[in-house]
Amino acid sequence: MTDVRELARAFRASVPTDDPVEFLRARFDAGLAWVHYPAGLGGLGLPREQQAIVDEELAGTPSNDPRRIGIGLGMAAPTVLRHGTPEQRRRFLRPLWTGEELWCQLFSEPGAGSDLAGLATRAVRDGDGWRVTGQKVWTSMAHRARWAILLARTDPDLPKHRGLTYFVCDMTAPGVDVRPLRQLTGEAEFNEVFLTDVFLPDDLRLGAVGEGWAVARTTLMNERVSIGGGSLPRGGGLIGMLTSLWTDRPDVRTAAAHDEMMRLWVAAEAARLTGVRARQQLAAGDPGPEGSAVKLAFAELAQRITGLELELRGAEGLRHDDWTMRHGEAVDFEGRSPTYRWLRAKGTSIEGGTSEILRNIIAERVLGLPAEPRTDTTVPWRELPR
Amino acid sequence: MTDVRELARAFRASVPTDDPVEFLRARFDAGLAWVHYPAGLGGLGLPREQQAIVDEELAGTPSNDPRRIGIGLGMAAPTVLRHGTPEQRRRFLRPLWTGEELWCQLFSEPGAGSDLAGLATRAVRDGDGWRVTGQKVWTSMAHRARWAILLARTDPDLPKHRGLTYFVCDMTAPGVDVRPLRQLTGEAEFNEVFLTDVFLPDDLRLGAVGEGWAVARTTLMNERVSIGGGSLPRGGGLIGMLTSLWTDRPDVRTAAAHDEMMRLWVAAEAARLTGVRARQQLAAGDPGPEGSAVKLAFAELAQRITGLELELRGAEGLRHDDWTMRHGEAVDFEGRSPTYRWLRAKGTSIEGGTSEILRNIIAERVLGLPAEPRTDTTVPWRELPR
Amino acid sequence: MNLLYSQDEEALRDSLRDLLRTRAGSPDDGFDAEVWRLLTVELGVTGLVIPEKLGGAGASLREAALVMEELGRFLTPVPYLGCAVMAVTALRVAGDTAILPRIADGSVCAALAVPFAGPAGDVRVTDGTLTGRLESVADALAADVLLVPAGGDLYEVAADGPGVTRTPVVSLDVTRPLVDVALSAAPGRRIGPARPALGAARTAGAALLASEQLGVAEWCLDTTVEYARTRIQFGRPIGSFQAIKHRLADVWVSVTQSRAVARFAAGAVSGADPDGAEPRLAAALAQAHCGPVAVRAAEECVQLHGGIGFTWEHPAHLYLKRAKTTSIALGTAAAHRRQLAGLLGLTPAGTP
Amino acid sequence: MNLLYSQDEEALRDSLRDLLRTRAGSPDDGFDAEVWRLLTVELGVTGLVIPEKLGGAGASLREAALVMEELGRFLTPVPYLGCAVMAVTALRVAGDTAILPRIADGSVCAALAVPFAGPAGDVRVTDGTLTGRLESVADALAADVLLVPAGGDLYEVAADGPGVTRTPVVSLDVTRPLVDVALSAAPGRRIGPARPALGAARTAGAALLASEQLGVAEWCLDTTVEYARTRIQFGRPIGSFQAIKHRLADVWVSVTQSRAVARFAAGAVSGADPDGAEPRLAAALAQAHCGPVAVRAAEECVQLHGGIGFTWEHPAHLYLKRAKTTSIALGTAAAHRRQLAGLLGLTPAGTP
Repeated sequence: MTDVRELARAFRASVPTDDPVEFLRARFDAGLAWVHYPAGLGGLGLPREQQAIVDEELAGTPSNDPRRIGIGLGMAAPTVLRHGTPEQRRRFLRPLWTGEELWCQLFSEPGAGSDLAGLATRAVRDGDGWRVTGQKVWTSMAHRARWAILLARTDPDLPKHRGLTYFVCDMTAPGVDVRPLRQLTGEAEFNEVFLTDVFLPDDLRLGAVGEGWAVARTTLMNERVSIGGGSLPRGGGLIGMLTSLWTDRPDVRTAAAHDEMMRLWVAAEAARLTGVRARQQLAAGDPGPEGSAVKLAFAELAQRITGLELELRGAEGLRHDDWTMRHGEAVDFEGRSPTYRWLRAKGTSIEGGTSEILRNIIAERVLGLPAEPRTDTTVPWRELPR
Repeated sequence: MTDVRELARAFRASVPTDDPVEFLRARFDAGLAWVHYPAGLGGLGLPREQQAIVDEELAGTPSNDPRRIGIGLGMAAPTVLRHGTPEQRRRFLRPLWTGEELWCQLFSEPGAGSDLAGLATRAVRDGDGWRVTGQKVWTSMAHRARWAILLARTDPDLPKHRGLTYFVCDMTAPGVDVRPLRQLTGEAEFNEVFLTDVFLPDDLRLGAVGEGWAVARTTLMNERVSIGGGSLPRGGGLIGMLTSLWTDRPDVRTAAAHDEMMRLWVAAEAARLTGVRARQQLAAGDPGPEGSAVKLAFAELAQRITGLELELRGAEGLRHDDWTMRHGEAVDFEGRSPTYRWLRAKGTSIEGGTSEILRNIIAERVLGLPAEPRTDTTVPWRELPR
Repeated sequence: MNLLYSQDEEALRDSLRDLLRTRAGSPDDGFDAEVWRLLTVELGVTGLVIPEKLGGAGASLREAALVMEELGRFLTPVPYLGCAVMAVTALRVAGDTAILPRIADGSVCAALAVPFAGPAGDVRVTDGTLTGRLESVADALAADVLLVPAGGDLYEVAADGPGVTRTPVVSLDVTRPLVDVALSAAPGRRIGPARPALGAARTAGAALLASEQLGVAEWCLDTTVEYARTRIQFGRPIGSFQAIKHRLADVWVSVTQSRAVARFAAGAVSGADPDGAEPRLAAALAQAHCGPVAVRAAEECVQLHGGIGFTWEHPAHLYLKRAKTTSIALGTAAAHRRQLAGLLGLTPAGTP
Repeated sequence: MNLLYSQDEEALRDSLRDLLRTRAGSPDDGFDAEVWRLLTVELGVTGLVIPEKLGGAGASLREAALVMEELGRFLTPVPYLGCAVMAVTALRVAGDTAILPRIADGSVCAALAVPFAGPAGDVRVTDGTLTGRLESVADALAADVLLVPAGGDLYEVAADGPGVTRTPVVSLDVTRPLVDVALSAAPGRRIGPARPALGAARTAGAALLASEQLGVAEWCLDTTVEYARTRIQFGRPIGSFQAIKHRLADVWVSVTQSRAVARFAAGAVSGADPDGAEPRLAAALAQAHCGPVAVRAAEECVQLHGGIGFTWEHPAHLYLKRAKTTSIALGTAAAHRRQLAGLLGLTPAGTP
């Protein structure tokens, strides 16, 4: 069996770290990017948990900002790996991992949020490629992305799940128009993307025509695993900001708020331990549905904690830091004002699958409760009410 | 216009009060039982709110125990009045109101709770009457009742709402078997009623054959108006028991419980004022859907208040007063132990329409949200899954 | 107490809606001068609480509560709470006869110069001039007259007079902008003792803010219900899904309760003594209940609109920010529960 | 800390389920002597926490927690918590070598003679005999030996010896009957100092009670899900209605959290010092979280069963009563939150 620690040490000893991109390319080529990927594609075909050893050995060397390459890493890469042609894998995975080419996601539409499979963006055959027209939304990083994963409807006469095809969209192609979408926080973390007659050659299709939904499931499964996957120390994160306020500011303390804060501390610690246990299960090769529990709980906690913080601050809670429109690129719960935190937390129960959809998934897939009667999965998409 | 105050005074002056039943009969005959009922049937055809004047004038004279005649008063009487033949009205209303004949309700079945229209008790034509067989449940007062309002299926080949017929059931008829149903409180407030080939002459049918559901809606509408209709002073009822405990027992007080108690006080007072406002609307001739809000809120409050009381009492909350099986005839939130109150309160969100059904009703009838897709209302009852 | 709306109130509501509906939608600059003019001069609603002999309508805070409800529903950016409710109440209690007629005829807009949340500021009196700083004052940007408590008395200060600086701050609720007021030897005219005037103004303000919160909650509920009726996902309106139904039913229950509570509070402060024990109890109850209900209704509005509810473009966030700031401004729900406990003699733990 | 179940624990769980499943259903008399015999003698689970040199299995409170979970799931009426967890922990800390071997071999059942909720009782020591009264003691009815704290020490008292009266009380939870214990000059044998023994026993008890609460909550969730899958109303299973689904999903989330928290608490008290700061924090966290979760799961079980859940006949009420009493017994969730705050240095209001 490969001793990855040895490999990583040898790699570190042999490769100069002067140029970050050169270093990352070399690391990819050495199979130390994601060791559970196949050899030749940045990995060594090893168990996923061995990555931690590599990361430990290469600590301090050039690395990617996971917030910049997050969508590529968490969603595009596993999909390209599983459904891409050998050529597509070779073309996309290396610059994706090194961060030379950023990715975004073109899934949601104004009319297809929770009901993603109902989307209306059309892709029509045109010679040896496709013409794509439609409107996508909730696209972070679209203004910086080189590529996008794109789900489009290729046959409106089939039932909705069966008429979809999955593409890689060239974000530099003519007809791609990215506009910032301002949120209630005042900034634009996301974009709207308007696609007008965008030409995509057929070699940018990922998976077979009409198989888009199956391909998308790979993407979404990986999205859910990655959300809520971070580990915090006890009392860290938002609850830590609240307890710090309590500790530092005797003037905000009240008897009623004390118990409320402790309720939140207990809830936060219970959610944290659930995440710890979920990761232990994953490491033991037995991934369970606990990730959904973690995401649901995090959203509720984030909202309650930040709401209580505003109440404790009283008059301070009436003032915001800044409404200037800017292009935020990542959620910043720590660097901004308490009002920003409170506002931004409202998004945690919407983005990446609403809490309502997560509860449906838990009820049907985990608890095995029967599905509701559905009328939208058997008729042609064209005939559905919209 | 009739001056009811004058009438009531004159009546009081003229009628001896020695025999309570004689007095009540005389009051009925004078039209002072329920003034909004027609003349000759205990009323004078006056607006409902004038009853308060009569009650005021006749305070201290013999009266009925509303808990004993409640089902007759709240459910049977309005139904008999609206759907009964002149003969049925004459036969039933007077002894119902005087309390000489008690009533119960044979609606719910083990297989038909929230979905009352799905009930399975069969009534089959037999000469000039009907043979009824089935099992009813959640029947309070059945062991004392002379009559019951009964909903039975007369045509299983019609869709479920259309194959029902409404009867008055003679509780002394052969084949009626009443058995106490023990609740989690240890007592049996309710009964199961087994009907085996019970013969009911056709003049006990209320409304046309197959019109049972329409008749039952009159009954249920009146049930909902009467539930939660009582008026309490500020800080009265269950919240008053909690605040009295707080006041009398400094040892149970904690900082956290103080805020929790005050939350409940606020919720109770808000619910109480909502009831007050609902009654004002009713008196102004503009009955709204607020009664549902009152019942929903009361159930939740009753459960939270009694739950907190047990926590405050600590060790005392581990001990019950009595598990002896007995035939309780009315809810007694005040006379029993805190544990009884807590247990009994669990029924408030189930009886008289579950909180879930109430929320459906509010969502669809008050807010106008669209109904869920249904499959059970168009096919013959016989073919429904059960 | 009658908790219904009178016919006169319903008529007033209709007039207000006709006016406000057409103006809704551009609250970003925090003050709609034209609507304010129409409200004050045409409809005369700033004078509702002012006695007839001082040029007002001689109505009561009950009618003003109805105005608050509609202003909350449309989120109209006008200083009604600060001027027509709180300043007017303070002036009435202080025995003013000079400013009230000018408020009644719409020629003056007054604001109580106290922080919108937290304790009153600290202003010193020196030789008849006022010096001090007041943070996060509401409704003061459009005011001509500031009513400043200082040294136990209430003073009239010209808002654009010498020694007065108003600095707009970045408010969480952009539809009700706050300013910091700095006074530096600003000339002031003494009106009367501050404490009873301030107490009554705060009680009336808290009681009537509940009606605004009711209006906010009603808008949120109505808007969400309408969206749920028409937004199609999975081939059917999302409002036909039972989980959505039940949550909206719960919001409806609490909004229905808020209506009863807000009406009760408005009635309670409309009596002879607007700062007696019963009005104070009613105001505390109203803020303890109606504030959280508005926040919850606004949160459900954002959540059930999904992504669109999280955008700047959709007005839901304006209601969310209004709901949250009002639930803090004149005291949090927790603070009002504490106050209620005191009024009811339900002593906290540890006290005998 | 590893929060998963080990393979040995899974194997133990299988054995327990085989045994307990067949005996479930007749808890009314509060003690199932035959199951207790099988648990102690056949499976030896009362000796799990007892060192091998004293005849036990030399396992830890982690494994005992698993037993608690299964006993909670089946609501088996046996005094495992009082004897195998709390009495054994107290005896270990007090340095006992006489009673533990007899608990390990199943010949003795011991109970800690302290009220199941509230402060320890007040027992006087006079000439080596004990006199006093202890109300609402759990697991003492089946005990041969009572461990009585008195005058700073822990004493062994024969449960059916002279001067000992045990009076059954009407318990809210009939599956865990309580007794009042009256001691009147009852002879006692000193074992060791009371305080550390009691402290460790309470911490271990609170930590492991969370596993029982987990088992109770799991039964309630499983039973409700099964009912919702099969109960037909309106022509379809009630579990296909979204409002029911979402509530059960929420229960599942909190039960999933309880599992992580209960495992953490069991691990934390299994170390060298069962009453150190970390075990006490873990136990307080566990009771603050798992108690309310079990109550909520049981309440939803009753509610979603509708009428049948409100009957004496259906077992749901037994779980409801168990959940509520355990959420009070070794301290309410609120009391544990207070304790947590102390351990975390998050001082309440008013303290500097």
